[in-house]
Amino acid sequence: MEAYNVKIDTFEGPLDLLLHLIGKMELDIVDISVAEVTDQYVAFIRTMQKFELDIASEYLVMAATLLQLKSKQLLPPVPVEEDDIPDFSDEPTREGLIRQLIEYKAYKEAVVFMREQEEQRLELYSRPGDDLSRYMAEHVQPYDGPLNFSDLLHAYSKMVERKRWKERRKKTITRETRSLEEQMTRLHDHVASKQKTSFFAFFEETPDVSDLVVTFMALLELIKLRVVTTAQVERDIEISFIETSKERDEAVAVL
Amino acid sequence: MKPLLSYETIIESLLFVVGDEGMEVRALADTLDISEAAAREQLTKLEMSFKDSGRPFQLIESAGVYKLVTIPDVSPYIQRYVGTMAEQALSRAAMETLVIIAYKQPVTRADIEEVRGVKVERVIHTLLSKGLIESAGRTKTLGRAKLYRTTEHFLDHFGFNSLDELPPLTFEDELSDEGDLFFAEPARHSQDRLEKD
Amino acid sequence: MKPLLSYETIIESLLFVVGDEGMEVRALADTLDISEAAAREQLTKLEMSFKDSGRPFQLIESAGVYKLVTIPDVSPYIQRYVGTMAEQALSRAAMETLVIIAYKQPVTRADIEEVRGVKVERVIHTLLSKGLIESAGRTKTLGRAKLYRTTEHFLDHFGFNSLDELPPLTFEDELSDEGDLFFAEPARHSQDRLEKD
Repeated sequence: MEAYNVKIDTFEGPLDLLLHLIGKMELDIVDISVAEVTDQYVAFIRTMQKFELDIASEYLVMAATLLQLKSKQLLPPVPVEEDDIPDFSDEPTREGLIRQLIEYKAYKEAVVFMREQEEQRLELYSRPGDDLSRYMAEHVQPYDGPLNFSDLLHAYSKMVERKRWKERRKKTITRETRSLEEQMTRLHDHVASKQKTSFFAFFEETPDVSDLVVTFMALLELIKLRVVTTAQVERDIEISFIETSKERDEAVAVL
Repeated sequence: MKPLLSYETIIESLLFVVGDEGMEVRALADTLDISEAAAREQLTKLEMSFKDSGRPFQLIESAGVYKLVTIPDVSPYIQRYVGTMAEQALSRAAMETLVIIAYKQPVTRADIEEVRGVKVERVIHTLLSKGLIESAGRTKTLGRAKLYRTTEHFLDHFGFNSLDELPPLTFEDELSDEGDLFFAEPARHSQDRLEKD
Repeated sequence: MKPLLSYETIIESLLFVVGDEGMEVRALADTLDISEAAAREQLTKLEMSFKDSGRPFQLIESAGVYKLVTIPDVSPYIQRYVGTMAEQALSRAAMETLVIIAYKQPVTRADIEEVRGVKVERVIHTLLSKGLIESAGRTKTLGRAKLYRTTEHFLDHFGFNSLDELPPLTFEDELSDEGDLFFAEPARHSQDRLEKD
């Protein structure tokens, strides 16, 4: 049996999996051989079980259905009296399955289109509207506007999204402390343009601890490279540029 | 004395303050005390002036509501500023379910499950929570199942103006409806036998 | 990234997107990969260009956070717009607050503020005046804060027979997130109890 390296959660259900298998066998949906498809499907499920993956019951139901279809195909019809035939309209048939696959496939293709639409729309950003209640006159009368409950839920879900943005942005910003290399470049340029400056004058805003550490390390590197010399001045460090020092790129390249 | 403000300036500021809630042409017309046609004309003029002056905005219309949004060119910077936006995109399960609802509406949960072959209860709740679908009464038949349909936010999420913009579904070679020629009766018992193999 | 966009254009679009929350100079500098001094300079340039081109915006700064807001000249029009909308729409703030009250009731103002992250006093006033919420006594705990719940009129307006009919709120990634989604299940037990009493 073929080694499958696709996980079951790659699929959106048994029909999706079936379509995948049919595609791999290079079959037309309308020409599928139930026996072959069933073998492939069951083999896939067994492999997944071997990997101890949880398989949703829907996949197992489909396996049973396929096995039932396959066995029907293998066995000759059993002759029965007309009156004994119960209503089998709910029983699975090959045609029923094919019809289901064709319909599902049509929707899957629509999903591709809709995803493109979604992506394009997500590129366009609006802004949360301002709180306009300060412009509102005082009313005391029962609300009778056109809002649906879905409007409320939508507003709420936007709010949740916004909060998550905010959280994420905070995380992104704190994570992006400057690298030593970047800070060496900045400090080099800063001192080169000023000729003489001080450590704390380099910062435009109160630095946080990681800024301080990285900048101080950058300073030590530049001293080591004889780009700058320093002197202690009260609680600050005076930094002087050495005229004959290395170019910026050269200095950073030693790292 | 106050300088005179052009319609364009006023409209831009209104679109700005309403943000993603958007603005109906009607409300704009009422505010400016002009006809809806004139309001539309002003909106078009504003849109043109964004283009001409290279400003990073454009207007989009969805279900008669106008919104001011940024142009795609600046989205890399916005994403860089706010971090990845992947979360806003719908999950595959939500997307499949939503697309089926969009095409088949009004539709019951059972209808959707039949097409997708999986349970969709949870996904439906997600879509309801996001305001992308809403309930649309119940079927008249026995069981009186709940029906669902898409909302205006659905249109906006995909940048559609109306449902008419959904492209038709394409079905692979329609099956002839001749029914089941192969089997007079399903052989139920055989399944047990196979499973013992 | 397209290099053709000017800093000014990018900054304008970023200020637009962040809305009321504003933007820190530092975050802006990081996004554009320029120094904070350069970022400030660009902000000043943008501000000047608003003035020069007669556009209805201005920048305000507070504690290193910049916000884009409309100039006072346009506020009569905003007022007029809100006037035409007053009968029809609720503000975004009102909608969010109403959802929180609907699902979490009875609830205090502090509870709502915790979820929304902003003050809601004014919005509560609006909702009270529109008959969508009502007061529901006070908490038994220290402080005896006022409690709010939705009204019969709320149910009528949105076509519900009882609070049990509110769709459950679920968000796909609620488990992975911080606890802002307190309601996988609406808290309506207290209501049930009241009704049985």
